[in-house]
Amino acid sequence: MSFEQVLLMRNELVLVIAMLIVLAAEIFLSGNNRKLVIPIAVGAFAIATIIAWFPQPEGVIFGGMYQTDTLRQIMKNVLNIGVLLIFIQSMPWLRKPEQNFQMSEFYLIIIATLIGMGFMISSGDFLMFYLGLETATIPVAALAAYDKGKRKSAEAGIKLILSSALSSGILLYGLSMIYGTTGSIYFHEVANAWGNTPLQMLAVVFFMSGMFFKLSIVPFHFWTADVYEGAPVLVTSYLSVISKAAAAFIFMIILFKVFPTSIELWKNVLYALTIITITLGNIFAIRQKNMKRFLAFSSIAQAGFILLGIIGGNAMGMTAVVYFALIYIFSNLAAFGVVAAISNVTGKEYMNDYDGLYRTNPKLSLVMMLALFSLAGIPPVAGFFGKFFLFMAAAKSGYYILVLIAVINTIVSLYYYLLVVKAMFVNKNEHPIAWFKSDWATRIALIASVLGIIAVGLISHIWEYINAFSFGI
Amino acid sequence: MIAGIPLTHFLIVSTIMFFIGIYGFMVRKNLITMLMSIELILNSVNINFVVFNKYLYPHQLHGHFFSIFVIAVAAAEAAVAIAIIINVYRRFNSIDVEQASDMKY
Amino acid sequence: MDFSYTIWIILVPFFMFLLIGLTGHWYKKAAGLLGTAGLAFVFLASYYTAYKYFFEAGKVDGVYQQIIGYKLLWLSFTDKLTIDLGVMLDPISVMMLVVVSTVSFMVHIYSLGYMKEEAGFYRFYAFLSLFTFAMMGLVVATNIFQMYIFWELVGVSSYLLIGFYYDRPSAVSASKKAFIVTRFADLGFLIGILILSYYTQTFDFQIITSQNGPAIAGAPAQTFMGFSILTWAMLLIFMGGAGKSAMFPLHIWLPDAMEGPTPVSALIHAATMVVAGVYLVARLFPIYSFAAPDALTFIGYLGAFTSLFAAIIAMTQFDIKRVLAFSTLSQIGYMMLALGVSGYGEHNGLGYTASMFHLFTHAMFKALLFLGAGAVIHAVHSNFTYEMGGLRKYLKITHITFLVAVLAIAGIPPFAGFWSKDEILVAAWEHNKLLFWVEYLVAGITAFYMSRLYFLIFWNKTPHYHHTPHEAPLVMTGPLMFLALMAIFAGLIPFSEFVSPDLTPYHTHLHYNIAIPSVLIALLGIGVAAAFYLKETSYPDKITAALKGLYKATYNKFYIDEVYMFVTHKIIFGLISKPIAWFDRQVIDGTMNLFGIGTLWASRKTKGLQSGQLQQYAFAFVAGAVILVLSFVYIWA
Amino acid sequence: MNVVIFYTFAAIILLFSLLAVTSRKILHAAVFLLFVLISTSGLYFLLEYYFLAAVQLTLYAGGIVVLIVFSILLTSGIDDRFPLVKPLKAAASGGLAILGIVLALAAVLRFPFAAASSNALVVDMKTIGRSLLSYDVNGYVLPFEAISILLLAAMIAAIVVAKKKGEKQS
Amino acid sequence: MDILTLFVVIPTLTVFAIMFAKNLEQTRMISAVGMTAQLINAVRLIIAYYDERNAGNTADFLFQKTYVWFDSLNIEYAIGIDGIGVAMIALTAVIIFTGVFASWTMEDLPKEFFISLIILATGVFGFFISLDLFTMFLFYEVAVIPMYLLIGIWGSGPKEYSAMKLTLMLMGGSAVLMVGLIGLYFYSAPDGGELTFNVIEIAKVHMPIEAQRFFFPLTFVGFGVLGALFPFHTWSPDGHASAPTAVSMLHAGVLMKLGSYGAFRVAMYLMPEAANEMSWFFLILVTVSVVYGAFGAVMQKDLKYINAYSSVSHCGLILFGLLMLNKTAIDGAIIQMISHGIMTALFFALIGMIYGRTHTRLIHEMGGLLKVMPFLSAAYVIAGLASLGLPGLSGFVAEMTIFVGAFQQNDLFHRVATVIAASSIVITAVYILRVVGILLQGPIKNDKYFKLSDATWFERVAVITLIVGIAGIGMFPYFLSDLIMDSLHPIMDHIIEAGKPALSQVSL
Repeated sequence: MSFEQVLLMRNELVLVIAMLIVLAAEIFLSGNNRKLVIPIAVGAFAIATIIAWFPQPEGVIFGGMYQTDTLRQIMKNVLNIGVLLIFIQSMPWLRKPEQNFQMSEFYLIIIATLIGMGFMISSGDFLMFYLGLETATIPVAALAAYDKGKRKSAEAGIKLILSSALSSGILLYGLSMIYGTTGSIYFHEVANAWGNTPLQMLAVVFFMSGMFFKLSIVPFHFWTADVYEGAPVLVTSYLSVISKAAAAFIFMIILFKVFPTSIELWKNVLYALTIITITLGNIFAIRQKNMKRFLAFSSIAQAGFILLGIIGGNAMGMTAVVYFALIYIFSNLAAFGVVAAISNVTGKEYMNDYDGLYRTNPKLSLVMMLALFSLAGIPPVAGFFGKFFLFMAAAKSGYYILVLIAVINTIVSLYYYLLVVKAMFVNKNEHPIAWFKSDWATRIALIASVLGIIAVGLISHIWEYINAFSFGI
Repeated sequence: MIAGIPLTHFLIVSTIMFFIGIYGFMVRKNLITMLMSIELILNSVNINFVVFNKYLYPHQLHGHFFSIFVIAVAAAEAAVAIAIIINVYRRFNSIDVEQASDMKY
Repeated sequence: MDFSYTIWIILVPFFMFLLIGLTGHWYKKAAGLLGTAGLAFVFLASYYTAYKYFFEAGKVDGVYQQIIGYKLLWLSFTDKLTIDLGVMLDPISVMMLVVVSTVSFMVHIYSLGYMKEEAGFYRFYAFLSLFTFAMMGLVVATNIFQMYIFWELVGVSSYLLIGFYYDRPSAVSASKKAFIVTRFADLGFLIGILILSYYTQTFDFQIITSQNGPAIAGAPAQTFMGFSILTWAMLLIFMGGAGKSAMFPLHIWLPDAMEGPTPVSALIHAATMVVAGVYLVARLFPIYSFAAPDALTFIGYLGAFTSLFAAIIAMTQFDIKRVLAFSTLSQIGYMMLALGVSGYGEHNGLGYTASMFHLFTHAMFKALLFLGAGAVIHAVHSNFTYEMGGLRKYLKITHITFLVAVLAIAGIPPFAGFWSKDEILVAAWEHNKLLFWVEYLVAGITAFYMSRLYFLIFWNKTPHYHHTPHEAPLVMTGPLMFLALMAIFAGLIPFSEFVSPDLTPYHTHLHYNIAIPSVLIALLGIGVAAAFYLKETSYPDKITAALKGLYKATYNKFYIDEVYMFVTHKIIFGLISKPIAWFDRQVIDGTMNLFGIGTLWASRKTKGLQSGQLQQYAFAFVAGAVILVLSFVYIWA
Repeated sequence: MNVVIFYTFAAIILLFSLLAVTSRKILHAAVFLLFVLISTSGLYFLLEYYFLAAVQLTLYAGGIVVLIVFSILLTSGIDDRFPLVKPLKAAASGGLAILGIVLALAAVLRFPFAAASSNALVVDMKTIGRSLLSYDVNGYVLPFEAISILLLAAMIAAIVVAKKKGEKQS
Repeated sequence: MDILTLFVVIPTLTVFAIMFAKNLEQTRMISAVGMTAQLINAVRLIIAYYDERNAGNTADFLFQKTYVWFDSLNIEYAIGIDGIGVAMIALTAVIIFTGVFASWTMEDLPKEFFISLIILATGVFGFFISLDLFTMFLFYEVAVIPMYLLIGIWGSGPKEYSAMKLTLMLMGGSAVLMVGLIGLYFYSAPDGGELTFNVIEIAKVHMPIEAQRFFFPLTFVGFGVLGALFPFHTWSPDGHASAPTAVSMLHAGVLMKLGSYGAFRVAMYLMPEAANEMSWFFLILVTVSVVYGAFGAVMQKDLKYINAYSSVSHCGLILFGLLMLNKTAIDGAIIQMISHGIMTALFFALIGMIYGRTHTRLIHEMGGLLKVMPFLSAAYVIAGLASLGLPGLSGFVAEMTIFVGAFQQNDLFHRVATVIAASSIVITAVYILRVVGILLQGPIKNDKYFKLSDATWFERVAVITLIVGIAGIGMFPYFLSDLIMDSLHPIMDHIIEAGKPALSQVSL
């Protein structure tokens, strides 16, 4: 195994190095210098992100356990960008007094989980997949419980860790049956030996249940809202965009590569769950008053849309999912960024706190509006393109009725997104949130997100670039 | 050593154990006992892996190693979970899962 | 010969309308003179055209030609169905030019005096010009769609003029009523046009009325409910004419239209616009005559009925303008009747000629009557006969001219009405005896109520006037005198030399056997009226008392208005419009809202699912997985 | 002999699993869990995976159970008895679990597991060690590395949550 | 830059310029200048179009430009225009121009108001120049969504409710429409060519009838919601009643036309067989809505409600003409789009101006306005007369063309529908005259009203521009009709050709 081959893991390697740098900084900095850990971590991660962008060859190493190609690299880059935005947004939050003693941990855990996601996406066998999945999940529970002073945070932590343990247990049962019926854990061997006996189908269903948990698909979604609400805002945004996108990527890859012959089964399952998820996500989102919880349910509905891209099993769907994930990251991070900025300054997280926000903080309101429009899929912001292409992908395989149900649901979602817009722009408020100046980190992150929201849709090269490397069944 | 014991008997044991774990997870209100139920689940899965390996695919060690890694993950998971449980205990003065339901609807 | 200048007969009033309408408020008083000057041009041009047409250029080989003076493609629906705007000159259109321009010019002059105190003076003249424009466009229409266009325009100018005193609620509602009733009739006209044009694939009068044209020679064989499709079309077209010409039961707007200024009543609601329906039937006469005789018969009977009906009502009214309005109805009924009893060629076409003739004479004397009534109203500031009387002493010129007009309408020779009415009676005698007798009766009644009106105004008792009534100025009496001359001499025109359905002149002569009894009947009517009303007597009250129910019904115009009110307010508004508005808000919109409310309701109801209990989440999770297995592995695999 | 041993272990596993999730004393439950884990390791011995059995004993039965017992001691009274499970909840959960068992076993028992055709690998420490450090097919060095990151992250995570410092501000 | 793209660029630049405006004056001036430029550009377009046609260019669409956008999906920014589009663009330019003047006195968040308004207009312009269904749809939604803010922030009455209802219903329509468009895309190359959103390309292929049967209703209803298709019209009364003046103008004037234009250009043109087959069903709906809207307007008390219902009726007439599926009727329908656009814009402008003075829109609280504001009242009468189809004003031309065209369908079903629809002209007269009678005529009811002033200069600009439009079309319809008719030939040949076998089955 040559050095070049090892370099195929460049993304994970640079992340490990970044992690070690943070660790070292944590160890060697003390006293007043401790705050330096924040810029060091963000800087190190930024460099890692940039390095990961350089083109790299495709390849398979470790006997097929790790494989990389341009598409997976794109997926990882998408995640990196999102995490970078979160890191930038996190800077003011971590500097606050109550977080004083835990700065590096946040970065360490997130980078570690990101490495796990990297392994997961690049996995060539179920073992690496499983380990990546767990690496990406278990430490995040600690992050959810990061606000140790708060009951809700602790509750979020326990709900996340126990639910995810249960889900991975069920997923593992499925994996064990996959192994038992095929004799291998390598993707290509499993795919070759795959039949459609009840046991194998049961295994696939159990496997999918575990993934649905990560994707927050109804009825495996219940943890989502509670955890999102209880966790610190940035952790919530991390959970809602990064880990969800990563899970969607690998879920799609495994379905396409390992279980193409079971397409009838998983199509049916996805069909049913897409409808339930979008509908229920929307219905639950309507009544939410807490912004984080509201975005949680909206993200459940969004997950349902992601399934639309998967269900067709075609290359266009894969492109659409990756593309949508990128847009979704920008949109959701913009929304969460505003929520975080307001929450950091005022501690307010409820929708009616936002009444009249436009008159006092027009820029934040505009960012929020663009983000929500993007989530709702309204042109010319990118969300429109994302959703349109997802629908097209599903339609390509003939799922017109499903698409129809989904688009009708977008109306419900538009309703609740507009509720927030209404609060900010229309509602009158005696005591609106006073004007405040966001710090530069927040601003950079928000500007970057808004640029992303606008550019990703209009600039077709991004779509074309992803599309060039996508594959279907 | 395994002569005379059918594969399916192992699987029956592990499957029942799996669902006992799930049952426990659903009914035991104590957070620690819920964690214990998780351990039952993982353990049953391990049995599956190992038995499949031994009976059907003895020429390699996928199931065997998978079990080892699952055990390691289980340990990590338990560590984090217990840390959080203790945290919950501090906040709620209880480790009853039904108490930890500030967030709902 | 070039008649293309005739387009200016239409365009000049139109530009006057724009000019006065847009800029009139800057020079208010001069607007009247400006409008009158415009009309003077129209007047002269019309007479010039008439002269040229009848005496120089119109006849070729003894047959009058239909001359297209001007034509412009305005809109094309399909390759064949196109609307041209143009000027078609033929005997009746030229005659109408004369009628309209004469009366309009007189009214313009008259109004300089009558309307000079009004705030909306310039507006009045703008509208008058608009009306003249529309009416001229209507009469010279080259095709039925052009006619419809101007038809609507006269409708709207009528609306604007009736509602001239827009701060009077009664005027507002009268104008509304006039417009809506005629609009309803026009719907029939429109549908008639649609049907006709579909089968003929043309709007052009010359083509559809030609003997071997698509309407007559190639009439479609389709029938609908027993009548040929063309009969239906012609009946529907007639419905438009009936609306404008206020035939029963669409007559209800006309008496109310008297809310407008009196000169307007003279011009629009007596002399010109209301006869448009007659003109329409005359214009399409060949089709009625050849392809839809049933429709023509219907027109005749309807005309007779209306004329009788209106005459009866006229006997009981006290508002002088209303009496005149009902008399107008009655006279238009005459004209319709005349058309209904007309044949096509030679002497058979007498009814047609008589109708046009009567139209012509009626325009003159009826305008005279209205303008005279205007002078009276101007003098006493009231419309009601019981506030008048003995005015012959104060209003000498008005008195004389009014008397002339009354005699003319009563059919006393040698006044104009006698001649035209005589021809109608002859035509009726030759074709339909029943209608003939009805007309005899109506002639008597007409003489009665017109004389009644005359006596009530100029004789009878003299009430106490607040101001001594005085004669109107010359601008008002001048037109009266001119029209009186017309009312005296117009009857002497040998009409059949000019107007006939087949465009071929023929000779007519007086039928003494019909004329003498009719004069006697008229004299009888006048005599009775004189007996009743020359002096204040008690006869009218006695008769009224004797015929109480009948009188009341007649006085209330047979409650037709009430029926309409019931239909519009109770049924259209109450039973259709309001329920629809309610239905839309509650049911349709309610359904849409229900989706929203339902979603919110579902959201509230499902709240309990997200219970915050981790173990319930786990249960859902496991149940989800198990159900998926059950459904997709076992049941639908 | 081995058959008897197997069924004994199986019986122990099932019985004590059930007891572990039904016992009303938490410490008892932990002990029952320990029995289950030990019996499982016995099964691994039976299957001749001695290394795995050892790991099971030390890491699982040893490490995790001790961790659990400690946390029990930290958070619960020894003599606390759990209240009875609400019947509806128990019935629903139990019913679901039984349905799950039925469905799973129906699938498992119908699957035609083909007996091994190839020769069994001798599972000694050398093989295990070589596999664990091999980066070829059937080598496990990458998972080995990956799990180290997991363990490191989990350690940090556990410390973050368990550290008491943050509390003082609240 | 090509002339069509300018229609999107000018408003976009205007929006950016407004962002940097310092005060109200500048905001107004920038908007006015920008929209005047747009109007001039529209005039330029008309001239260029005629030049091109006179030079013998007989292509269906002129000024075509195609820029590939999403290569792999074959999505293009494809623009081009025919006579119908030219007419619609001229209409839009006029209305946005007057809309700016009608909102001259907007003082609450003026920058945001003008920005939203002009974004809306950008969407409309983009829609009309697009030949690619994707960009068309994109612009369509861009045109719809600012409505929410415009009504929600600057509206009156139950504005939040109305804004939400309007937005949700319209976006609901567009959602359904989206499925239709996607369907069109995937059936755009049945012979295995490259899939495309390009209207011209799709028109060339023959879509399987089963697919048409599924996608035609979706597309038609999707557009129809915006075109106030019964029973999806209920957003209209509430929305219009709550919207600020310029928004009502633009919305009723132009945006609702997007619906009918799309229904024609996309649904009927691209799926002609289904259009022929299913037109009877929608014809029933629109015939109902024509009469129903008119009756609904009769007893309303609020000026805007009256106008909203009248729009339902008139827009129903547009769809009615379209569904008649012959050249004349469709020609009429398109003239009606223009006519109703200007007319209703005038109405809403006047209502806004009257409301700005009397602070009420309830007709019974007002009266005798002719006395105190003769200019506005006269303009209102003119608008009313145009609405009830007075010859010489635009409404007449449109309605007559529709009815004459509709009557060319030789079967009882279409005939009866035509007669029913035509009867709406009487009901229209009823409600228009009722309003005129109560509102403008009669004595002045409120002493305060004696002090009211007549129109200001910017209001006069707006009103006169629109009246000139109405009268221009009404008096010289030939040019417009000809412009449209020329462009209709290829479309109608396509649709009628497709209908030939189907028609015999459907005729009742």
